[in-house]
Amino acid sequence: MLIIFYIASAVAVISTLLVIIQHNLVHALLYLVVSFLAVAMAFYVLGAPFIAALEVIIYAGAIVVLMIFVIMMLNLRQESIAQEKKWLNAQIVIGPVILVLVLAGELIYMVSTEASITLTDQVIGAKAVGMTLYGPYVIGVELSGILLMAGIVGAYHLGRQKKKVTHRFLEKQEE
Amino acid sequence: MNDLLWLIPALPFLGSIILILAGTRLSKKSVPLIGVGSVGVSALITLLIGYDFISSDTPPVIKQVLWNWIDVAGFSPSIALHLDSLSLVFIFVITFIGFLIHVYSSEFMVDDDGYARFFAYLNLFVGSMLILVLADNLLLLYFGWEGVGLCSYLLIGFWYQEEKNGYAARKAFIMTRVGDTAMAIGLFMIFKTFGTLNITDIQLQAPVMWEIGATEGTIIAFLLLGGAVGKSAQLPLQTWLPDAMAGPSPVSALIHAATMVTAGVYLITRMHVVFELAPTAQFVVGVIGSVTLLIAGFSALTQYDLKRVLAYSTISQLGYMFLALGVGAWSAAIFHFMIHAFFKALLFLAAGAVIMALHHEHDMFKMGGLRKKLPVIYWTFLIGAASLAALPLITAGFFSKDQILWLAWAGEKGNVWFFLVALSGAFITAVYTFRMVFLTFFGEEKSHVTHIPGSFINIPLIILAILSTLAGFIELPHSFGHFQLFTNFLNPLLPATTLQSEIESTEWMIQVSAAALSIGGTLLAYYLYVKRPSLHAQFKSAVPQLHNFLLHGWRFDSLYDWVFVKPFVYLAAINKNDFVDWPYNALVNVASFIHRMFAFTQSGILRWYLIGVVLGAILILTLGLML
Amino acid sequence: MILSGFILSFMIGGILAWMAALKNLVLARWISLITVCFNLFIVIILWVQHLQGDESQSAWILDFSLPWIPRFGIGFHLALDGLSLLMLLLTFFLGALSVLISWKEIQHQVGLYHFCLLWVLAGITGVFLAMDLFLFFFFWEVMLIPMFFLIIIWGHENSRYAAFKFFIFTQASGLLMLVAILGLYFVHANQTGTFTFDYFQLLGADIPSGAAMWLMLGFLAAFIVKLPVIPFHTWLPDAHSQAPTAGSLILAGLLLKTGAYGLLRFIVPLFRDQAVAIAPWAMAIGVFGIIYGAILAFSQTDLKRLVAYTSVSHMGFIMLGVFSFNMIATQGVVMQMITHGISTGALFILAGIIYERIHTRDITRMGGFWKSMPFLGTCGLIFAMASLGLPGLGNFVAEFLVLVGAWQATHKLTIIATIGLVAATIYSLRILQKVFYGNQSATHGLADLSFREKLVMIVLVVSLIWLGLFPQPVLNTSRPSVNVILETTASSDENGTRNPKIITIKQKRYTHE
Amino acid sequence: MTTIPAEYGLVLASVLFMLGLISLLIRRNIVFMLISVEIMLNAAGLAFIVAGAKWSQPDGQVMFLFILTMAAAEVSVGLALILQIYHQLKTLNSDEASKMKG
Repeated sequence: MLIIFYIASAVAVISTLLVIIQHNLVHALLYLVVSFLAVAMAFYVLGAPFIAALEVIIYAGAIVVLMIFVIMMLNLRQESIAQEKKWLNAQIVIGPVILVLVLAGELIYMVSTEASITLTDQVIGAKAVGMTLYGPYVIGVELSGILLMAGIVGAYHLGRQKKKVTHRFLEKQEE
Repeated sequence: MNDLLWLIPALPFLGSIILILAGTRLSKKSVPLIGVGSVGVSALITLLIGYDFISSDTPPVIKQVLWNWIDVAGFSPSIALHLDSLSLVFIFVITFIGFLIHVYSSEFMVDDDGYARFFAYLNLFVGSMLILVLADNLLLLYFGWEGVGLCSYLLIGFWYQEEKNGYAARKAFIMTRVGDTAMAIGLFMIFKTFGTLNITDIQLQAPVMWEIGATEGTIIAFLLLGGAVGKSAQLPLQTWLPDAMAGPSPVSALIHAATMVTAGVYLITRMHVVFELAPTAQFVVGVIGSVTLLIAGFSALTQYDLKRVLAYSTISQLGYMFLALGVGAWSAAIFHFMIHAFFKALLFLAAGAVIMALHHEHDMFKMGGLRKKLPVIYWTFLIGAASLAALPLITAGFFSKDQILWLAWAGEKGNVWFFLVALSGAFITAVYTFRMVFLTFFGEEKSHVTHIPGSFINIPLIILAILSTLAGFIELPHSFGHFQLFTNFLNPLLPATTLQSEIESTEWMIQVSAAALSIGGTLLAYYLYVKRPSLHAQFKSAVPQLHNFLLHGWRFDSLYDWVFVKPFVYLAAINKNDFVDWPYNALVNVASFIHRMFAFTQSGILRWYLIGVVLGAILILTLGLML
Repeated sequence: MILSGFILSFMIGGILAWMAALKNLVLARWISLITVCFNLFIVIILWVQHLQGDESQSAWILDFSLPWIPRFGIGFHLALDGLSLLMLLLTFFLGALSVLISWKEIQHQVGLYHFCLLWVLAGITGVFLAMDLFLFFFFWEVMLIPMFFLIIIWGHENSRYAAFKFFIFTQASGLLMLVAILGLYFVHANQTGTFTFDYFQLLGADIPSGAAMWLMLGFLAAFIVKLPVIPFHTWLPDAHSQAPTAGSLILAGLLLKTGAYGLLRFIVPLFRDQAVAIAPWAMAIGVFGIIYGAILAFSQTDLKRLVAYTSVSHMGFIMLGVFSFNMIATQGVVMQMITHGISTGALFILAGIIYERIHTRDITRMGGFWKSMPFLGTCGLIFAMASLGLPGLGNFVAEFLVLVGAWQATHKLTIIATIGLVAATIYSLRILQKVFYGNQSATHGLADLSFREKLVMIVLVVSLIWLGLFPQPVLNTSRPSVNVILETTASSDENGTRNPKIITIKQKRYTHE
Repeated sequence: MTTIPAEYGLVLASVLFMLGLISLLIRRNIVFMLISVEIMLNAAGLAFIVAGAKWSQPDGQVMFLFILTMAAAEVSVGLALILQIYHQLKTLNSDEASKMKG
């Protein structure tokens, strides 16, 4: 099991790294799918098969597909890749990386100084999750519903193609 | 008959209100009908009441409470009138001369746009002045006091389109207001001391509460003197009066010669009980009077403007009245007030007629030879001038001034300095008076006469000329008939002046010397301005600084300008935007500086915010690890 | 019932006017005019009845009380005494005038304007009537917010700045008062166990003196900022000069009076010992304000700003009078509140009328208006004279009473205050000189007043002269209230605290017959 | 040796999170930034799963579900916004969309 976890971890980290250094959006998204799949693998190993399935379906499936649709709609050309290349240079990268490394160092230090606990290999299946979800967390489910509703309405409203979308900061108000 | 007392001030007020409300709609005929008529009826009622007053055996004191003005916790002045012999003299002068001047104005002002406005103000003035002298308490007196100040302001600035008239008016109001403020403080003190502002009560209580020279009484007397000095244009508040000549001539005659400026004399006479209890203050009254008398007399010698000569002369004559008050010659002061009202009104009116005839020419050196062209004015002016110069025996001015001279010498509170000042003043008066006469009416003609005055101007002049001559005979000195109608009339109210012992025999000497000096002054003026007209120009060029110094009224204006006006204006100008606002603005600036700093961090660039988030996270984690 | 009717009628009238303006602007104006005039009529009837009534009756004329939030001891408690009655008269009188003068001036958002106007009046009415401190604070805020909008929407070129300055000053000080009110509430509850905001119950509170000083300063902060007293006056010139004419009228005539009213109604009775303790300082800044305001008024070139500074100067008399603690001065303060409201309001109306004609408030660009507008000139003259305290006009009675009263308490300060009268003369005459004297500047099409403007002016002039010659009805109305206010001060005298200098004028009338 | 130490899972979550964060910081393209946010959310979810596994409780998974929901809603709205921004500004550069600066 541990081996599988290591492999999945390695794949996840490497593919994520590849995501962030890609110039081409579509390539990046493909690596992202790989990363999600690897994380799903890790979930499975950690005893959450239901979540692993959801990860594959929703993250790797729905969300990435949604992004691809959007990228299609954006109708990007070849020069956008050149643009990405120009933007992604060492000068820009170095500062954030140092900052994040500091942060990561602190985080990992904190995590690793804790007394080591090994996880049980007990599998928590969909049923247990469902019982909990509709038991103590039912109000959260309701709220999630409302959130999704708002998300749909918001997305619809924002995504509408008007002749000119008016915004008082962006453009002069048109009557 | 006495119940009609309230009508005397009420009628002019009524006239004024009608003229203000309906002024523009009335015709040129009906305006003077209301304006002159109201004062005329007032004068008539005054005569009737005066007749009653004189013919009754015991001089009555008429009181008429109209309504309760204010009544708060013992502070209860009413709107109440009080008529005694002193008020009677004043209301007689006010209504009667007022009436004559109104008649005169009905012709004098007829071509002016503000005809109705003029009469409205003039009526308002007469009403206020009557309130002043009829007031039963000091607060009502203060009412009239400020009311006449207002009218003076309005009438000096009557020709409002000339900006300098407005400034002259403003100066007059503010300077008199300075004195009024002192008087108001005096009123507070009086109320605190006596618990009332009723004049009769004060007169009764003062001798009970204070001994002679009591500090409180002296302070109150000084404060009242402050008010009197402002209104009567005495040192140090005299400088407004010459500038006040910017107003129309009838105004100068009525307000700035006959009535309003004598309000100070009235106040001191009215409160003579207080002044008698405060000998220091009374002495200062005399000193102020005598110094003013000389200063103004010298200034009058150098003026070019006909009306300014008369203005300085008024100040000087008021100085005589103050001198008389200072030596306790109450009735002499009032007598001089009355005679002065006659002849000075006459002089101003005549001067006004001259100025009108010469098409608003004020400069005496551009006049001359008017004797033939304007005979009525010449003769009346001459009579007035003779009275002012106190030519002996034939003029009223001689008798009134002589009484003051005599009492300044012989009165118990008089002394030789007062006397000498008054005597030299008489000489100067004669010189400048006849300088005026000779320059204006003698010599060759320099300006063209454009306007011959009509009968509405001439008749008041003639009446006043007669009064300036004959009115003197109601009061004759000891050595010359000893006929003291006026003093006796006032006597129960105003005590007779006690004389120094064994001095009466010298009275004739004083009269002779006064007469000699006034005749001498006249002759000197004749010599300088008719015989040898080039001589005075030589004097002028010999000492130009002195000449200018006197011409500008001893430079009091410049002094006040430097000491009060300039610092005030400077202070106001530098603080225009209010120092107090600075700390608040500083606060605002600090706040907006901080705002700008934080606004700078909101660059709109998303990655900046993310850096901020990361830095914050690092900070928090580091802190968490360190603690 | 009548009392809440006043407030409600303004609120409802405001909403009606707003709605009416959607259809017809003139109708909106008439609605607000009728609302105010109706209330004015009612309050005049009340006054006449009161004047005819028995002298010996209690100081309180009407009382109206409903529980509002009983668990916190908050009641909807309104009460009317002579002082409040006079203030209501002034409020409705000036309210009617402010509707009249904005008839032509306000041309956009007419409905909202009248809504704001009437709600300000409702707030002010509430402030003058509320006898529950919570309710008082509530109305204190109600009058603030519509006023803010009046300034910012219909104001002149710099109105945002002025409106915010006004709002921040009054709001900050109002919050201090809220803290003080709550402090008083809890102190009282600690002692008696009853939680109440009711004025009459709090009057009896025995506050420890250390706390009382702080509580009083909290109240004082709100009132002296509103009054305003140097150095908290700087919002006033800006707000006054930028507000529309009616706004300036209400600010000067009514809002400032709420500060003075608060001093009389709350500071003196609730914190008598502390008020006596700070009296010398309070009087000193009052007197300083008289002179300082006058000097600043002299230097202004903006006519409305000039008039605003004269308010600062005149309000100094109120400080001087309130802290003299005697009948004469306090009655003078009541008079001053009324006459200053009318005379300064009148000067603002004058400035507004001139502004409507020549579109500037700069007096250096005026001059010689007497020729083309003689009626306005006469009125301006009378208002300027009222402002400098000419006898025969209301302000004289007020200022003289204050000064006579203050003389009993302090000599030096009274002398300085009296010198302020000279300064008042200087600035008042400057107005006349610059506006009405001199040659007519430029060739403005200056029409003299219309009938509506004449009506407003005549009403103002008549009321000033009436107050100057017959002030006694006003003084009689306020006497019982002032007595009540001062009695509490007098009682501290017996406790051996500092002498508040109650003067009993000895009536020594000698009969001379 | 079939079980996994909890800190390994947490370290994996941290590394993924930090990678997402780096991407968020260095990228100007808004779509990339959105992807980065997804990575970070996913990493956070992983941490929850590890925690849930540690206590053998389903609550961690429930939390992941909520994060998932949130991510879905976020991505839909975010993408709509990206569309709008692209239409308005004709670029995906987030630095260009700086009209909100104070």
